[in-house]
Amino acid sequence: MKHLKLKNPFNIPLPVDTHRAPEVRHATAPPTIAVSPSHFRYVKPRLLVKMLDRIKAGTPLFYDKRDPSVRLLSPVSGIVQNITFGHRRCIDEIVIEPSPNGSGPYYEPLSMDQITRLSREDTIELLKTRGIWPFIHQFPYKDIPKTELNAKLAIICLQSTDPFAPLPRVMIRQTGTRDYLTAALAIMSILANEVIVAAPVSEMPYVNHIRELITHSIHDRYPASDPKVILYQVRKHPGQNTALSMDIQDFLDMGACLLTGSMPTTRLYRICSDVTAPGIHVLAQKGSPASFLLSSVCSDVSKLEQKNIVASGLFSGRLAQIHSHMRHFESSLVCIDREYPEEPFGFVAPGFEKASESNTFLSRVTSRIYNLDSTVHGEHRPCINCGYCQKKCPVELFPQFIMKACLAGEEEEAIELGMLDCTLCGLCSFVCPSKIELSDIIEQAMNQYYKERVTI
Amino acid sequence: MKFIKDMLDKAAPEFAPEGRFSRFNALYTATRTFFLLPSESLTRAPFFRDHLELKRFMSFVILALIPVTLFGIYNTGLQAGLAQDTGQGFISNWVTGARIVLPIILVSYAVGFFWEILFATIRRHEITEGFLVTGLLFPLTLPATIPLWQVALGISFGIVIGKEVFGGTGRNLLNPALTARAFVFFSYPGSMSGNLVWIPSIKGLDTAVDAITSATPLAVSSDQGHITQLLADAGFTLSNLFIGTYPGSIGGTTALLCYAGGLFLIITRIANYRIILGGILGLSLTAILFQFWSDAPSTWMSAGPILHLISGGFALGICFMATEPVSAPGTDMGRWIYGLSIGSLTVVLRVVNPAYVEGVMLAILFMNIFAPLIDHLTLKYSISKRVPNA
Amino acid sequence: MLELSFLHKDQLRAVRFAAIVSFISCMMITAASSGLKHRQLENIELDKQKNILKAAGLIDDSKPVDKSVIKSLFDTQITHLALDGEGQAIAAPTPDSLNLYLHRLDSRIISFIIPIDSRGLWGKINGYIALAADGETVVGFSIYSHSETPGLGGEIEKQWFSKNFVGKKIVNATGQFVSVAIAKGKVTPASGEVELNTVDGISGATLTGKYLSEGIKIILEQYEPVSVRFRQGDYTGFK
Amino acid sequence: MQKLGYLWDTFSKGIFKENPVAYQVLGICSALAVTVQMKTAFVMGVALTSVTALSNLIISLLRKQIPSNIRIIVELVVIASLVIVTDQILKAFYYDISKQLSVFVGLIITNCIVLGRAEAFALANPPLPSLLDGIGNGLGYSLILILVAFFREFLGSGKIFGLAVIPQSLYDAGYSNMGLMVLAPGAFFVIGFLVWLKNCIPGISSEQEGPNQ
Repeated sequence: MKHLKLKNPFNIPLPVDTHRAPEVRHATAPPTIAVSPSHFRYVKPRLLVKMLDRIKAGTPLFYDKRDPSVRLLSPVSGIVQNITFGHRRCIDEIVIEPSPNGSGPYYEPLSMDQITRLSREDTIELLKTRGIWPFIHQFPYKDIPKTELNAKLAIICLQSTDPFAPLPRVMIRQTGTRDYLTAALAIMSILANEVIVAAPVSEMPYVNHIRELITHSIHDRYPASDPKVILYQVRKHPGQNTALSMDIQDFLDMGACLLTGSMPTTRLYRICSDVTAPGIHVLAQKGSPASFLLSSVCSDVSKLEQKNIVASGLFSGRLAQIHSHMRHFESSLVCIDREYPEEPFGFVAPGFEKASESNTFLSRVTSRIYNLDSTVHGEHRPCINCGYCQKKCPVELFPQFIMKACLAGEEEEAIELGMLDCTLCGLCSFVCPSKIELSDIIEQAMNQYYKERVTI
Repeated sequence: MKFIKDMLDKAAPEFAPEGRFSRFNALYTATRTFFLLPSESLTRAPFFRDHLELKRFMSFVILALIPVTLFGIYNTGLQAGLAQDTGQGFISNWVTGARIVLPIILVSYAVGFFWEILFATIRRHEITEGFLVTGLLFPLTLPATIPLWQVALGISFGIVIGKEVFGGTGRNLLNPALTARAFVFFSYPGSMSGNLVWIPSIKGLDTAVDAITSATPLAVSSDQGHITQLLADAGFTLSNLFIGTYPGSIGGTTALLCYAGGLFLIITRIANYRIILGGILGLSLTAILFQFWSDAPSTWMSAGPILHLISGGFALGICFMATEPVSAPGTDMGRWIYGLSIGSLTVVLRVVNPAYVEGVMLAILFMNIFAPLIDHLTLKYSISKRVPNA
Repeated sequence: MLELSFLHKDQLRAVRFAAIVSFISCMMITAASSGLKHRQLENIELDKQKNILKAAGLIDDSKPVDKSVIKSLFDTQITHLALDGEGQAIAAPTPDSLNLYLHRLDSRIISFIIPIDSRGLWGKINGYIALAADGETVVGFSIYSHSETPGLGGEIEKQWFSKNFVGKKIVNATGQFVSVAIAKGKVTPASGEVELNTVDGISGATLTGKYLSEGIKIILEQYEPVSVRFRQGDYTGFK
Repeated sequence: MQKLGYLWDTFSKGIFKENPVAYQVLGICSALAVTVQMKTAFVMGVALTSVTALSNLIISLLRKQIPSNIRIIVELVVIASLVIVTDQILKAFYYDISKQLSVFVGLIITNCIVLGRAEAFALANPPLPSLLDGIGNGLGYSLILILVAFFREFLGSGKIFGLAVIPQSLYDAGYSNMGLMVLAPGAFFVIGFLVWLKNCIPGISSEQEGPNQ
């Protein structure tokens, strides 16, 4: 097993769950669940259901206009209660009210033997009919993979990128995990020449029984578990840039679906009602509402409305409205203070209580966990070329130069500088003293480039 | 604090877009954020931002400069007293120094601030903090006898030509403080060089600042003897060159406090250590090389690295001027090259060039011009080491 | 006639056109050059005369001086001599001969003027220095071309600097030749320089002063035989 | 009427909208060298204006005869002859100024403005507009030159056209001349500053519809 060193990790201490086996709560059935087409990057959805349709689990909800064979299936049976639209009339959520006695779709289970003998075409066909194909990412854009693609590399990390994601030890502990993992790995090795399975060093003692499946150990700190960071560390030639990857829970679900014949309908979420605490694992329906998940860990949800609720991590997630539903790839909810007082003479205050990477704050000398808050801490200013962003880039880019190239519309220069390697980890935006939205600017430029130049 | 907050809140509507003074919004924002650090809530990822912001970034440079400034004030008073045998004494040195130096700093800040506000108002952007550093750095590079109108003209040139014509902070090619100094240096050489400018006369203080003859260490030269001996004869021992109790520019004499400030900036990571270390290394290596080849023991060519390090404002230049990030290269390798070149050019200018012996300023400005080229080449190099991404 | 048939018709036309244009231009330039030559030479001469007169203290450059005044002053009061290495006047100038200008008023020699050709910090410095008939007192000094830094070394062309020289001696108290030196700063009794042989320097332009001092010394050394004769009152050959 | 308007446009374009120095950044070299004093700048402006005007006129007259394969050479011969004659005249009648202008009169030959106008305008237009275009561009050049020289002489020597305008009392009070303006970089700064001002002030600049769009 090889260890991958992370060059520029996030160094502010975050709460770590030290329990050997953290508690997992099971949430009862949520009132509604939702599927979000706009959550799937680049997909041009064409709806297949309308309001008040009665649907079954496994009914296609929409397909991708770019490739009609890519469809997303409903995880539950029920009634389409609402379809909401967001910015530019993109479909935000398809809200479904689950019926209590709905049963999942049933496919023919496959044995390990059958799986290993599958051809490439059959595998793709299988994944498409069972609605798993859209859950696979293809780099560098994290789009749904093209059917004709012959990937050189696939990267699976036992932990999601998000620092608050559910811990691998909780997922691996569940029954059948080892078999699911083996089956999913077999499928993956049909799609890609080489499969990398990585796990954080801190989780190694807890995943001993699957140790021989793990090929690489990685750093504990954010963003070491980002598959794109791993790709940057292991890749040898440009052909590997189009590597595949999957979220670990989707990956296990894929194994389960093949071996048992039914797609799991639940997902493990980690809910932190306070950033200074490690949070609680909750097993709930896929696409549950945020308020429903929060109520399972916190008695008074209305109090949390004072805070920003962030879905899927502090660095690359989205601001979740309390009544909105969890999106497919999201697996955590973090509540963080929305306000920070206007500090008198804050620019020279010694700063004993501040979570910061800067040595100008005295809190740097201790390693306590400080409260985080979701404010800008300053004002937007022009880039002063201080180079802090490149000190935080996990893939050793020069974010300030890429940002300037992007703003100047110099796409080719940005790509030459390695823009497509960007993992969108957000650390450059986090650290920038001029409060420039570097990550956002680069993401937009990347998306625009992909939409205008690569896909037509 | 509450009182100030109330007052600012009350004034806010007047400066809002539809208020009476909406044009001067930049001024209002600058005042408000000086007292109260703003903290707007985030709506996009990452949902957590570092507490470090530009005001703090710049104020730490000022913190590092405060000892240098205080020493400059004291030393000005001390030198004036020493030269004229009047009013020597710890307190009176401070008083005399403050009477000479503070007006220079005040004029620099006031005039510079005027331009900042003017451009911020016309261009409708915020007043940037970088000026706070420029406004203090510039006076520190001047001799104490500088006429105040030249200070005003110099800082105007530094801000307008050195910065605003390029589009303001973040786009300037040159360090504005050094641009200002270079302007005064070439425009009014009579008040910036020679041996008449370094010590102000106390007697003339009430009318106009007059001057008394004295040389700077870099101007020491003779036909025979060794440079160390010549310097000692002229009253420049190693220890007073290091501490800075000799006539020179206000902040440039004290190598000790400049390097201490540089160390502080390195520890707080406000300044990039590569530039400072590179500069010291480049200067030492070149000085050793010249010393090795020198056949003129009486000139600075054979002075050796220690003397070069502690004299002629090199410490101030490399710790505070060269480390200004906007005009320095943005890559780590580039910063090493930049620092090394500044150090080495400084010695070359001091030793080879007979006219402008104070070589740090020219070395830094020269390398400022080359910073984009260094960036370009080092970026090309580091890209060539990567696996291509497309 | 030259055989041009190998050329294309267009080429032939081009050659013919070029020839005509060149011919016309040549004629024009030749006409301008020869027609104006006299005036140009006169101008060059006049410029030189003006500088010499300035050094001799006959005209003041701060006001424009009329051409005819310069001409008549020069013609009546200044004589040009070519000297050999020993300071003897020779009939016709040779490439190595020294140039000397005598300022005479009513056949009495008032001063003699020596051209200065010195090194400066950035380039050459050219001018004239005038010595009185006693062969040791400077009566005038002027610089007409240099490339020193304005405000620093450039001050050498200013009147205050030239006036410094007036009255200084090129010999010391015992009559030995020492030339005139430019001090580092102001000449004060305390600075240790001999006031008689030193002029105030320019603050901040030590090097220009140093090079100019050296230049003046070299030139005056060359002319020392002449100066010696003047000191001894031996005016033979100068009358 | 329309004809007059066209002629006026041809003439004024070179002075303001497409000023050769400020807009096209041509002829910078001599602009640096001869602008220490307004007198030299003025004479240089006159010299260049007359050379540009005459060369434009002559080339325009010859435009139908000039064989295209040797047109640059012919243009150069015409310009060079005019420049040499100008230089000779200056040497004969304005010796002092010609000494200060030194080689820069001779270098009018290589001044891009002259050849540029001959190539771009005179070769394709009738004599009268060409003459006006030449004068216009020459005046545009002179305008910038005199403006630059004004700042340089006023700030650098305290004089305008050689006359001291800053009273001695001001010098006594501590004022001194700006040495930078006498050095060549001073001209760079002034020209750069003028170009910046020109680009900032809408109306006199054609930057809006300039090459960027």
